[in-house]
Amino acid sequence: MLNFLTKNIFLFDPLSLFFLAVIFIVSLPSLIYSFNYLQGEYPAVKIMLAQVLLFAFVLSMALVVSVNNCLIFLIFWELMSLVSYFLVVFDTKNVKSIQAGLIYIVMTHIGTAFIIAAFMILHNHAHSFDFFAIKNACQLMPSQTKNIVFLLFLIGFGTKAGIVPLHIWLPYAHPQAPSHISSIMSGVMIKTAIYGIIRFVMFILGVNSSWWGTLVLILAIISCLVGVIYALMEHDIKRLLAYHSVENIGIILLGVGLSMFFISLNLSYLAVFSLIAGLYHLINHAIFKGLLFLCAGSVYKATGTRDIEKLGGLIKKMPQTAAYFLIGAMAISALPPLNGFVSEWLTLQAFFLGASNVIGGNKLFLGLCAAMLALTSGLAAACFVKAFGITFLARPRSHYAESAKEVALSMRIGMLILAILIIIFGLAAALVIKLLAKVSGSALGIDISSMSFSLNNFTLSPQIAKSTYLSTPVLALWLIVFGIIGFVIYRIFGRGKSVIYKTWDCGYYKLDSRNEYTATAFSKPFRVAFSFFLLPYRKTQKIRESFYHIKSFSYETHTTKVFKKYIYDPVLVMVFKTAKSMRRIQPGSIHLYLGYIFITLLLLIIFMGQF
Amino acid sequence: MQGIILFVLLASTYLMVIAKRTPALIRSFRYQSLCLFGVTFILALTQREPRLYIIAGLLFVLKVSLIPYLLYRIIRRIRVSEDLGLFINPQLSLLWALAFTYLSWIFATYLVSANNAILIGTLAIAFFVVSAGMFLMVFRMTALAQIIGLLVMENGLFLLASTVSGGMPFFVEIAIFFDVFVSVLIMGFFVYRINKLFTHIDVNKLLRLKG
Amino acid sequence: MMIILQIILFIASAPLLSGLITKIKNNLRMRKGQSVLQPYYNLAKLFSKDEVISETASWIFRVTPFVVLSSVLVAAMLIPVFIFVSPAHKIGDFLVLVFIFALGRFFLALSALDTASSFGGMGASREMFISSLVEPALCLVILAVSLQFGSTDISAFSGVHTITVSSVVAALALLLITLAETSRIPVDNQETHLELTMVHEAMVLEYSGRSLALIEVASYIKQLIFFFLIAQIIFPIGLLSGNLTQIIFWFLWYLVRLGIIAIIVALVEVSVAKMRLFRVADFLGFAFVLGIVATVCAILGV
Amino acid sequence: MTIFIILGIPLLLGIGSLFVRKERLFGIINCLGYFAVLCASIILFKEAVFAGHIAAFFNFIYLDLLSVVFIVVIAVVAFAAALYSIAYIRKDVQLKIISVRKAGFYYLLFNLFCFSMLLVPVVNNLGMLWVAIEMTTLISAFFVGFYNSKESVEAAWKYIIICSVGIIFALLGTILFSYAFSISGLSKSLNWSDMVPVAHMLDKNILKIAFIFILIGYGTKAGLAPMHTWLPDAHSQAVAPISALLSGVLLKTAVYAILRFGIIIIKSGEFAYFSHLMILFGAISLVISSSFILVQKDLKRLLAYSSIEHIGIISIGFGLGSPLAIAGAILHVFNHAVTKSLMFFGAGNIVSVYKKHNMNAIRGVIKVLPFTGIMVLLGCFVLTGFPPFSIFISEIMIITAAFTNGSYFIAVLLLLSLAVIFGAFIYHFGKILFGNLPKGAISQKESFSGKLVFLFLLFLICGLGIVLIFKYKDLLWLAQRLLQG
Repeated sequence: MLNFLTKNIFLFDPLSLFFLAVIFIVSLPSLIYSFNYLQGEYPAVKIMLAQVLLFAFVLSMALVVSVNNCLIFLIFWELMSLVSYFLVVFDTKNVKSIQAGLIYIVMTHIGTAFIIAAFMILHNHAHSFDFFAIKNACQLMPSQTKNIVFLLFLIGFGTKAGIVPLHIWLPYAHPQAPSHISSIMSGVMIKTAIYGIIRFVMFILGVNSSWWGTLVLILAIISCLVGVIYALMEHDIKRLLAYHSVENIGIILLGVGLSMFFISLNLSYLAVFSLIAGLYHLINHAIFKGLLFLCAGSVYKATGTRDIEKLGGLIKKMPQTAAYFLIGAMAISALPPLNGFVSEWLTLQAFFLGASNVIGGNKLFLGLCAAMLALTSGLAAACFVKAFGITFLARPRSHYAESAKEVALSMRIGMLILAILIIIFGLAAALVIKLLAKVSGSALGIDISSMSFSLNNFTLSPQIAKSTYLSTPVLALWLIVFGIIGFVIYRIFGRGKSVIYKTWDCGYYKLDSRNEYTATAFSKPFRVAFSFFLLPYRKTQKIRESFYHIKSFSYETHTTKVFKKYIYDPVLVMVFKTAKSMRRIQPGSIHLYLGYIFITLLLLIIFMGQF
Repeated sequence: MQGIILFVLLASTYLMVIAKRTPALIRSFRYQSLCLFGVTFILALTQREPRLYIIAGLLFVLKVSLIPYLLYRIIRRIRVSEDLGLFINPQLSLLWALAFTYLSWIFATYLVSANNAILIGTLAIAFFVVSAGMFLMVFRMTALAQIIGLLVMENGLFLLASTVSGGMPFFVEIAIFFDVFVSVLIMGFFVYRINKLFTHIDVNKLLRLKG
Repeated sequence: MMIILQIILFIASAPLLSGLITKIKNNLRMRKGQSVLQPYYNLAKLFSKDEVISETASWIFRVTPFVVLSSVLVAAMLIPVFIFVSPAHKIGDFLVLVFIFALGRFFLALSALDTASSFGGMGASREMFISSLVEPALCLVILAVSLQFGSTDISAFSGVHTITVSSVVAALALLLITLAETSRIPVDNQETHLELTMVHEAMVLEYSGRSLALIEVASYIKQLIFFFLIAQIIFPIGLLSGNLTQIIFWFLWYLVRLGIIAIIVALVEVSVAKMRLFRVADFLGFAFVLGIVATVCAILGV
Repeated sequence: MTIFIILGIPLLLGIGSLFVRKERLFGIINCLGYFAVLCASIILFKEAVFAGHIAAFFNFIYLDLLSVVFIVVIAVVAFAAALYSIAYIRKDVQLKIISVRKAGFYYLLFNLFCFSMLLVPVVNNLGMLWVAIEMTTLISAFFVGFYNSKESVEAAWKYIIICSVGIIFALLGTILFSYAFSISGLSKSLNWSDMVPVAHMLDKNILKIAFIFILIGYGTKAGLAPMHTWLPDAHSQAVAPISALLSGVLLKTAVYAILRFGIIIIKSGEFAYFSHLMILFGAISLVISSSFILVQKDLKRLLAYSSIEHIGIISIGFGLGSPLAIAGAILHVFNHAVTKSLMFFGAGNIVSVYKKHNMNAIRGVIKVLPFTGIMVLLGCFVLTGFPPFSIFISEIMIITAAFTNGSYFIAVLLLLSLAVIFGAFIYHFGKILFGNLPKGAISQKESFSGKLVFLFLLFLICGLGIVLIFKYKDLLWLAQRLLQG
């Protein structure tokens, strides 16, 4: 069991290398960012500690994706959780952090329990923890066992990835860590769970029934929608981003699940293509979510609050941060020609190609999934209009935002690197895809030498589709050209001059920040439209001076956290109730205790034959 | 002869089960120990082994004289009510005791092959004494009753040991005697303390530590 | 060359369509109505006027008109209007079109928030709400169409000469989507500035002068693109390259098709009432269901 | 002869404690003495590994691998406790909680306690085994009642009575074993080394019944549910270093006793019986302790229940019986002893600062006692089986063995209750370690010897995990031979 040290414990196949790349792409800018970010937030010793933990965190993630033994994987997996727990509770004064850390570590530990169970079952069959030994043994594994192992892995890794309804920890834990850590957690750490699913389910276990893919797709779609709808309701900017991680994990899993689906139907080209889409979105999400968290951290550092209702007008105070946030927001909203657009297009295209290649009801199923993905991206765009608009545009809504200043250099550099990467990954899609094809081919064990995914270095084109193309560089070029043309028209044909004046106020004499649209107001249509799921409720409180005169009036609107209220809370209550009632067996009476011994003895003697 | 002594032993155990006051309990315990001494002494006479004489002597010194004396002393010193504090009244206790006797007999027959009636009887009595001791510990409230219950169980074990396997190895036997004596001393010490701190020795009222 | 011609023609004819619809609407209401060319006059007037920019606005506000315009123009480039295969079809397909519109909309909504006016916020919120609900229906329409034509490439629609149930239903769904996307009754109303009802107009409320003109042009073109797509789905014919007379013929045919759709839209506009915002969800839900029906029909091959 | 050093030093120290009047000086001497015991025990371990088994003193002393493993565990924890006692007792004396005389008394009892525990794995005679274990109860009862408060006396009473009852059943079981031995017509003896070779000839029926008594009896002492009831009371009221000894090794000596008899049962061909009973009690302990841990409010009781949980795991491990499981269980004995000591020492420091056991009153430990706080945080993760620490390794071995044996139910139960306990631990310790300080709490200085003991234990926790990876085969070999006598 532990005799692995005699062998090489590392595995650097394309899949591992890809994930290593993702880890370092996000970690490096975060590290740069952290220099100035931590300064002044914490005492020097704690900063040292933070950097050590950061290092340990990145190292453990890197090791998670590059070992070839389940047991070592497990050790580093838990180490990663442990270090990230310390980072979540880094702000030890804050009770919220402690709670978030608790929820996080408990959920992730429960997930690990499932993973352990899966490993153990695999070990039973393979008598080894080595990946390749297990892979070989899996070919002879009965499909019933495979199904169980798959479900265990899905729950185990799903907890870490934050798929609904196991996402409960994510919106608590990610916002509480220091921002550069949030960016790594959200950008990279939850991706290790995707690595787990790809590595263990697709690479080692091998997909053998089509319902696996279907299940993953359904869960992914639910994650997408739930994540984005909750994000729309959220006013804490980091928590909003955390919910978007749930959504984007859903999108990534759409690619992965689609790939599983196609493998079971023996559509190898589409399987590779979908996995490419998933992996592409994975790296994209890592980059733009990393960037967005860093920007959110900058905003927090500059203003001292994460509540976007208190922000506003930051684009003038912090122009660079605003620009980076805008790029990130555009990328996550899948706007061309940035990277999020490419991967979402690929995912949608995978659905469409799948729909035209499968038969019967599956077509409609894939179509509906695609439609839900489209809905998700629409809602995500709305959410980021809200996030960017309320945070950065218009007037400052409180003193927090009024006194903001642009953040220090190293923070800006960190953000800049990621912003540039967003553009690069958007424009160089064809090149990226060639690399990803190798990764996904090797992960699926499919020969990709005869497959092509792009026309040339600028244009994507799935081989099996009839003349379907996407060329982001050209698109970007034309966007710029037409933009310039528009500008020229504006200059040449427009004769009038520009006047800067107050916003139209309907004759109301003084428009101030209290007249601005708030984030709550912005999300109201969505709250109403999705009220069947969000279950909003209002709290109104009137403070009266007398019966006729109301001195002040407060009004709050909340949404019900459905999963927490109807799944987790009842379970917790039940567990605690059971535990409490169990506690009654020990009321302090020594006679009773002696009685227990006696009764146990009698019972054992009576039922001795049973043992 | 042995049969009579065993019967007396059984009777004294029944007396303990129905006892309502501590002195009565100690007295019955003394009878029981005396019977035990008788059994051992007869065994020593028949087997002519010097170690059995020593054990019988120790039994007499410790269980018949010293320990009951100590217990009486405790009663005198702490001056609390002599009531044992019954969870179950004597009548019902007697019923329980009868049930235990029956169960012990069944258990003894299960353990030993059927042709050895004396052995079965002795075993049954031994098991019954153990269970009676347990009964006292569970259903009597005071700390002293629990000490005595423990001693009764120990007596039962002694009977068991001397019947089924002809007693333990000698030095083990001595060690056990020593151990029992020390434990009575220590328990007595704690009874004093309980009395001092709580002004009673009803251990069913020691309910500070829960769950 | 053709593509530039196409774009110029597109830009040139886009306001006309709007004028036409208004004219038809007015006539249906038994009014004389404004001239068909009124949108052109409006644009000319706007270009010659001064522009007022809000003092709270940032560069987002200034840059938005160009982004909106350029996104719509790129979209216009992608579709083959008079030529069999758009030379630009390698840039992207039908899906890209959706995302490009999203780009313009994103900036427009941001600029609406930028002015710190509550109208802008309201418009942005409603616009994003409606557009996000449009997406799934649109996606299904694209799926239904692509299942028939075998590709999501817009140029692939051309050359198919049969009208199927699926394409009719898809076109119907697209029509509903178009009503929502081009801010027409029953979803929105272009003709009113009542804060309870306006969506698109609330967003662009702070724009004036030439910026407004650019945004107006963009929305005309967007409308034209949608109409054209409907026409393309329901009458999937008429995209033949050839000699000049043929091109002229097809150009006329193109105008006729657009005219038919314009009449339908005008009829819808005069015959239904504006919906409350929250009923739009039902309306677009209907479009979504139509999309499902279209997909099912396409799967069944009818 | 090493064994005489091991047994002799505590006795000498015990005598010494009657004469030395300076508690600090004696504390240091005491600690050095136990360091010697530790060294000797390691030497003994080596000897035993090479020799297989050692018998001495007219067969009175019989050592095989199983015994030396337990001796090492006892020596390690005893050394740690001795080290910790220096500062702890000194502080109590300084604060006038106890007198210097009482400190001497403490050391006397400490040494007697250690002596009696060391005696348990050494003796060959099963009757003497019983006597030694009963001795541990009697001596440690004084530790439980050491502070002479109402709670502590109550706890001491419950401890002494329940354990005595339990142990009487164990004696009954022992007698039945000897009965089984005597009716088989072989020579009369209670020596374990005489019994094992003829185990297969003994009456299985009587053995089975006897084992029930043994299991109930020593199980009471080991803290197996539902006979565990004395344990949280006693552990929470005992002096902190002694809590560590109680939890860390006293329970294990009872497990050792069960194993001694268990080996006879296994040799008589009733492995399944042994296995089922052990797993049954282990499972009950796990379930009960996990629910108690979840709703616990008292810091030291929490740790006590965690001991019940770990005893349950150990018992499951031995019950599973495959070499892997036994290796895991034996490792777990060591790991739990070390980790639990660390936690109890930490809890002792915390309680001595806050003067309260109630966890609702303890907040912000990491500010007040930074060193202890960090150690307790780490210990908390170790104790709940978080990799890469040692307990994780032993637990994963047991879980693997459970899966390999096909005991899926047990494996799932283990995973589930471990997860619950983990959650509960993080919940409780997260609250007490972090959070806002209660008013008036200031950072406290921690003594050098106090820190040293934490580092020593942490070294063992971390070091062992790494060493074992290299020595894994040896461990399996050891485990295979462990239950062979």
